[in-house]
Amino acid sequence: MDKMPAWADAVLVPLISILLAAFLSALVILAIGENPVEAFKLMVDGALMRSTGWGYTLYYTTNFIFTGLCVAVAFHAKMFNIGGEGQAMIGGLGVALACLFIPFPHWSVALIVATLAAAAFGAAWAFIPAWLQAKRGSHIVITTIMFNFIAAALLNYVLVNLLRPVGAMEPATANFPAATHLPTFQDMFASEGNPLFRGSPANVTFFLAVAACVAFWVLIWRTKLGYEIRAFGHSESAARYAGISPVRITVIAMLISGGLAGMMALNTTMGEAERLVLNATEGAGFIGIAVALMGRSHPVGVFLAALLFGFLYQGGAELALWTNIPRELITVIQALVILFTGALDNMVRLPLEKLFLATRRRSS
Amino acid sequence: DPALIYDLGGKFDKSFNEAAYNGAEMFAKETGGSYKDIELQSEAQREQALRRFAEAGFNPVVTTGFSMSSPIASVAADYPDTKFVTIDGFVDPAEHPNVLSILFSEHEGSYLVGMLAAMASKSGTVGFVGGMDIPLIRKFACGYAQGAKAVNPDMKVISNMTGTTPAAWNDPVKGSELTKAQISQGADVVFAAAGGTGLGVLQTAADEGILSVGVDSNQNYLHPGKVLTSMLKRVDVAVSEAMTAGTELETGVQVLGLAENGVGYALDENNAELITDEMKTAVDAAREKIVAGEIEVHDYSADDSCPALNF
Amino acid sequence: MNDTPAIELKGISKAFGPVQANKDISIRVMPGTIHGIIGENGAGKSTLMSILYGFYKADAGEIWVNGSHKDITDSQAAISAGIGMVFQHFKLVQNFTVLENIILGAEDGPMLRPSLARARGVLKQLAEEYELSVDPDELVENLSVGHQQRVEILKALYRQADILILDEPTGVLTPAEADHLFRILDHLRAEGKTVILITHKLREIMEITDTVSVMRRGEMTATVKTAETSPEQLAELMVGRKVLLRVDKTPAQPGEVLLDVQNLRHVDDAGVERLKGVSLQLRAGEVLGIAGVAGNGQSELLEVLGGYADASGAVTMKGVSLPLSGAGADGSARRKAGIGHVPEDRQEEGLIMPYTAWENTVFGYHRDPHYQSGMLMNNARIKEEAQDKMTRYDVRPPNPNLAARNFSGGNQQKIVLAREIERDPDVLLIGQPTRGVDIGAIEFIHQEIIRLRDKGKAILLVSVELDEIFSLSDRIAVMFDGQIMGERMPGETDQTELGLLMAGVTERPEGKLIDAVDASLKEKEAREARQHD
Amino acid sequence: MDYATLLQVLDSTVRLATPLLLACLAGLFSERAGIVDIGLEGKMLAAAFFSAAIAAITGSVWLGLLAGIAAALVMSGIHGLASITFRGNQLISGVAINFLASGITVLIAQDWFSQGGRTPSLMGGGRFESITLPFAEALRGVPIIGPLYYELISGHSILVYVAFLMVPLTWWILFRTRFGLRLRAVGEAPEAVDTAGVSVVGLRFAAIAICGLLTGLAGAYLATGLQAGFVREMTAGRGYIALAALIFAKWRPWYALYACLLFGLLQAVALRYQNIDLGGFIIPVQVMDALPYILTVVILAGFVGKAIPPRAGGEPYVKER
Ligand SMILES: Nc1ncnc2c1ncn2[C@@H]1O[C@H](COP(=O)(O)OP(=O)(O)OP(=O)(O)O)[C@@H](O)[C@H]1O
Ligand SMILES: Nc1ncnc2c1ncn2[C@@H]1O[C@H](COP(=O)(O)OP(=O)(O)OP(=O)(O)O)[C@@H](O)[C@H]1O
Ligand SMILES: [Mg+2]
Ligand SMILES: [Mg+2]
Repeated sequence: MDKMPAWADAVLVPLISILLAAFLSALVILAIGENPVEAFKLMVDGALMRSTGWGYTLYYTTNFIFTGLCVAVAFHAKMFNIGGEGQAMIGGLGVALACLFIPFPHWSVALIVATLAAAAFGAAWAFIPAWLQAKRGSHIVITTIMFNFIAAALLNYVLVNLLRPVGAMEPATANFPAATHLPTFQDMFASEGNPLFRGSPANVTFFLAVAACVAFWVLIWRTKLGYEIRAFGHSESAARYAGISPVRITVIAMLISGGLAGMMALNTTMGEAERLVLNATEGAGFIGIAVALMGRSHPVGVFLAALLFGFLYQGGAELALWTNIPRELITVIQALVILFTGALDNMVRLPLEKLFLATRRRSS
Repeated sequence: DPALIYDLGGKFDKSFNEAAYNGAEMFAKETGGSYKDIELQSEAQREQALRRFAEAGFNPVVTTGFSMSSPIASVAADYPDTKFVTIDGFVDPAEHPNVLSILFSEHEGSYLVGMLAAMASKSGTVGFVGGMDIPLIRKFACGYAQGAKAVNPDMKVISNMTGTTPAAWNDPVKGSELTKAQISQGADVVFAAAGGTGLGVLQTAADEGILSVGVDSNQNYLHPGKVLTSMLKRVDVAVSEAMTAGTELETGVQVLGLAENGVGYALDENNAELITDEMKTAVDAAREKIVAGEIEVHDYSADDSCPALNF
Repeated sequence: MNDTPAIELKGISKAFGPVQANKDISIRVMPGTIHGIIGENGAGKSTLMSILYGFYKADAGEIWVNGSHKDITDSQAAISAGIGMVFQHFKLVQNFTVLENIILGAEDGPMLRPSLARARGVLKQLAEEYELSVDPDELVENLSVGHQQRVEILKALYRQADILILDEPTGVLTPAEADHLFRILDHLRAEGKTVILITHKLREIMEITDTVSVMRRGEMTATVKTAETSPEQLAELMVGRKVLLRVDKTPAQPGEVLLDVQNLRHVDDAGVERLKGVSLQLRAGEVLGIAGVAGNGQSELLEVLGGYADASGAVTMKGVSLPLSGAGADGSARRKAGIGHVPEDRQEEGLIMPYTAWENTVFGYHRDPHYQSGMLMNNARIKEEAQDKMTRYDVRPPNPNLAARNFSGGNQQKIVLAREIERDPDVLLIGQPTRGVDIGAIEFIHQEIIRLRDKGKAILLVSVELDEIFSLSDRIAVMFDGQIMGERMPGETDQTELGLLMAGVTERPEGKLIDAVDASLKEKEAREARQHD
Repeated sequence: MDYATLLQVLDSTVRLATPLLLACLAGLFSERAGIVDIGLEGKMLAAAFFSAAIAAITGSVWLGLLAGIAAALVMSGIHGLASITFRGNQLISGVAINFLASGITVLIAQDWFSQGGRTPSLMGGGRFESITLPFAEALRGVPIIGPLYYELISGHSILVYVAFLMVPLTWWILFRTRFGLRLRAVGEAPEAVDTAGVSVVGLRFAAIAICGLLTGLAGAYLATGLQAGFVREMTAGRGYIALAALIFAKWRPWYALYACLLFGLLQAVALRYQNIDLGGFIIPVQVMDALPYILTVVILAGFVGKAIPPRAGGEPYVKER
């Protein structure tokens, strides 16, 4: 018998946690002398009330779905992959190499190859920490953090010294050839009379992200590999008993995780910038942690949480655009969301459990 | 009204973006006009801010930082009636007639402060602390080294970059350590072209009793009597002029060098005692020669190489 | 005789979430007695004692000590009321020395040095008085379980406990060590101290206690004078029906050798050699029981044979040699070779606790193509078969969608047994089949094991319960310190002989048994300590 | 490399190692008590900001120091609330603290000073000045020893000496006092501490309070000792390096000193020798920059052997499920 119905655990607890975070955020906004209600209105207006706003919201959402799934798959194997950031950076390198050096006939072919490249590069970057964890017991939290720093240095070296077009100022690659440009929502949905999603960066990778959610669900709950990953995550000793190799699962889970992080780069690099810039990831790897936590490592949850963070990002951008609220406010809100949904969720759960138990006792 | 978009470094970086801000304020004060500005928070926002401002009717839309050039290139055609300005960036005027690219000849200004540094140096060694290692900063360093060596071919120029990530713009601790390292290698004048990191450089130079050279804005006031001079990059003037011109702004490409007073060195009451007449004469002479084309200062970004310095 | 109870509990209730572990429990324990508490697993014995010791807080009820009401909110309060407790799972800091463990929480002042010095003296005294000698400077992790238990008792005595609670103290002891412990308890009783003893072994209850209380499903069902009761009556009070305390079986009909193990050696992660050349043969149609005190290599033997610990030596199954390390040495390869395995620890190994029962019924066999449909797992088929197995093994409740952690220990064990036995393996490895299982379920499990044997399968049974070994085995091998000390036929040996073998003593000693056992254990500890360096 | 240069590099090492050392010891107290803390970075950052901000406002570095410590203590309190009181995930709480510090510092800085998330530069009494130890001037001329004493040992800010004194002090507290015994025990086996009648929660809060104090010192040193003011993200990953050093040091105080000195040395060398030229092959600056991180991985992979963390680390102490 469980203490609380599953729906309460999956919906009610995160919901209350988010409300608490929102309440504290409102206090912060008040403290810096702005009006929280106005701010919230601005955010909603900018992020959800116009198709362009949605175009941005979904663009960020796409990033967070990938990094959220990245963290979630590692969570299922009981690993904490803080390296999504670095894996996404290196994934971007894979995308850039594919787009720059392979003459593609059509964007669809380019997308397939670039996806493979992104996943392969991201996975490769996750491999060393995974292998070290599996074989040498090196703490994966620390090694993946280190690999974020190393990825930044590597990407910098590559961009500055190898891929930057001669004479260009910016540490970025040349623009990708037109054949690799992905259709944006504007290309897909706008018509002459109805300029939907004008100029917004959301593009086909969003659908790829949704597909990744579905694939994730199938993998984790419908295949024997998923069965083994979850089993390993719940109990390493039991996994060993069942003949599930800890080394194999650790490495495979991290490869999938890194691959998903790498795929995030498709959205930023191929879909939006159409070239590889230095800070294409912009902390999305870290946001993925919050997304996975809030989403309870379930693809539906990850999707919803990614949407929430996409809203926060786009709404926050609008906020910064039209008010004097510094952009760091969004960082603070994120921190509060992570704190309440991730670390302090017992604060909400324990009283709720008591409540449910009490009502159940009374009714029985 | 005009609008201004700062680069990721942020509005108050005490150098580049702050100069743009000062320019906008200058415009507001002189003309009584008002303007809108925003600090970016992410890459995707670049295009977003451009579009939102253009749609809201702001004109011209002024942007700082070379990273804005490609977003402008992709946005400009959608808003033919809006004029865009990219400072430090370059957008092909043939393709986008409504864009003004403003470029500075930082190497020329750096050349002058390099000379001043060399003349002020007693040890025969001067230092350079760059922010993030990108071509633009190498351009500064290269001009600086050329200037220093023009004074004395045996001049030793130590050059360090703070880092390889954007965090390098904001690591005064590292700037400070680099300065100390350069001091121990004999440097007694240090030029910081490093954004927020430069504050650490200037601070340490002041603490350790050597001279420093500021960048972009006039930073002489930060440590009066201890900052030899600042390499001015008149972003403020450029911004102010663009805003004042308003919708009448002439587009195309502007290269602002010594001749256009786009770059230069700062002389005010804070460093008056540090710059002797002799030094001033020499530098001003060099300035004339550069303007006249008699001295050619090599531009690192032209061919990614520097005759006076190894990176 | 003083008739103020040393301990009186009134109306104690305690719930863990939805589980009502203690329900309105009242009990009186008289001073200067040994009071036994028995009950099935999960009856709430440990919970009750933990409440008395201030480890858990009761939802309702009162605690009276020596006639006065005590508000025991934490262990500090219990300690100052003169209560000491030796938990089922020891509460020791493994990488502290004995001395450090003793003074922890009972230091004399803010500096350690004087406390350690005083404790050393007191410890020496206690050791002499109660025959409880341990090396004060040894790290606890280097001590045998028996000696760790001594440290726990010393901890209580150091805090001058008058009332000592022992929660299943003999589960980890050799028979000789258990005898020794009982002599200590006798001694304590003679000094006027009060002892509360929780145990599953009715024999022990009959042997040493003055009074015994029986618990069932969180309630106190009876308290009787030991002299006025019998094991049969106690068993019935515990389970609520008549229980067969013996196993009915016919003599074994051993067939061909199925599993042949030669000179097996295994070194654990810490570099300690856990198996030191084990050889044995297992025939079709027999149960080979491995007796031994926990920690003498039986677990490792099962792990190696089960395929998830590397070893050297040779193992052949029906004449085919099995790899002992590297590729092919894993659980699924062993299962393919026809070796099933009921692990010692169902919660840590045999089951994935958050998985549903149906998911658990294929754990280890989930790669079998039978359970796949294309790329995916055939969950419908798995569920269907799970339902069937659960009904036939009388798993309660027979709901395959419940998570494993929601079943009681005995029912969890049945799920594991159902899974392993239904695969019809030629060889079944079984570790501690009835640990933490109530008497009723024990009956069922024992029958299943014998049924499998009678089908001509070979069974390797590892158990620390000598009674179980005796009643199930057709042959008994005793393990000590990574070696097989000897093999006996159940009819030709007795508990004393096996007990000595379990302590590594191969010949019946002249003097006191416990001294021989102690000497043998000391030698083993010294060996291990040497290996650690 | 001549002697003077060597001294310079070592001098720089000491300065760079100091914040690492303070943070590392902070982590040591926390993790020895069973609370994993990847929020060291955030605590330092918060402390750096508040120490600089209050020093800038009041002109007193000591008030600044107190404010920095208070800020780090508040962060510790949040961590404690999440991971001790509500038994949440310690890693997640740490991540949240890092985000929180990174946002809130700039937000408040902007609100108070309007200098783009920076504090004003600290002047005079707003900073920790370097201390010249007795006889430093007098001994300066003595060969070898003189410069060593003058350059390397003398001439640091008070917090540097505090940091180095913290090493033996930490050792003494951990291994010679009752508090230390209990602290170590609660990180190994909280149930043993609990049943011995000592409060697990109390001990753990005490440990993270010490952690807050030390990260407070570390942050204050960054902003008011090493630098003259706060800039956004000025900790620049030092909290993570401190964590790596802690693992490298196997959670022991003296080893922590050596590990931090090693990382400090690496940074000092990387700062001083960029683009090392190995006979024609130039090691790019990015390699030097990444070197401390690469080395950390290498060390974790091989040289520390298996670093066995405190056994109860990372897990909340749950009695009743
Ligand atoms: N810490 C805990 N959290 C939640 N439930 C618990 C806890 N401890 C015990 N329980 C539950 O309370 C009930 C009583 O457990 P308890 O350990 O007291 O039984 P016991 O009689 O000591 O059994 P055993 O013979 O196995 O020692 C069981 O159902 C158990 O699952
Ligand atoms: N648990 C099992 N019980 C019985 N037979 C099994 C079991 N697992 C596998 N087999 C048999 O062994 C063959 C090979 O097993 P293997 O473990 O390689 O499975 P697999 O599905 O090919 O794995 P993977 O998907 O990793 O390639 C299977 O096709 C099946 O016939
Ligand atoms: Mg585009
Ligand atoms: Mg019990």
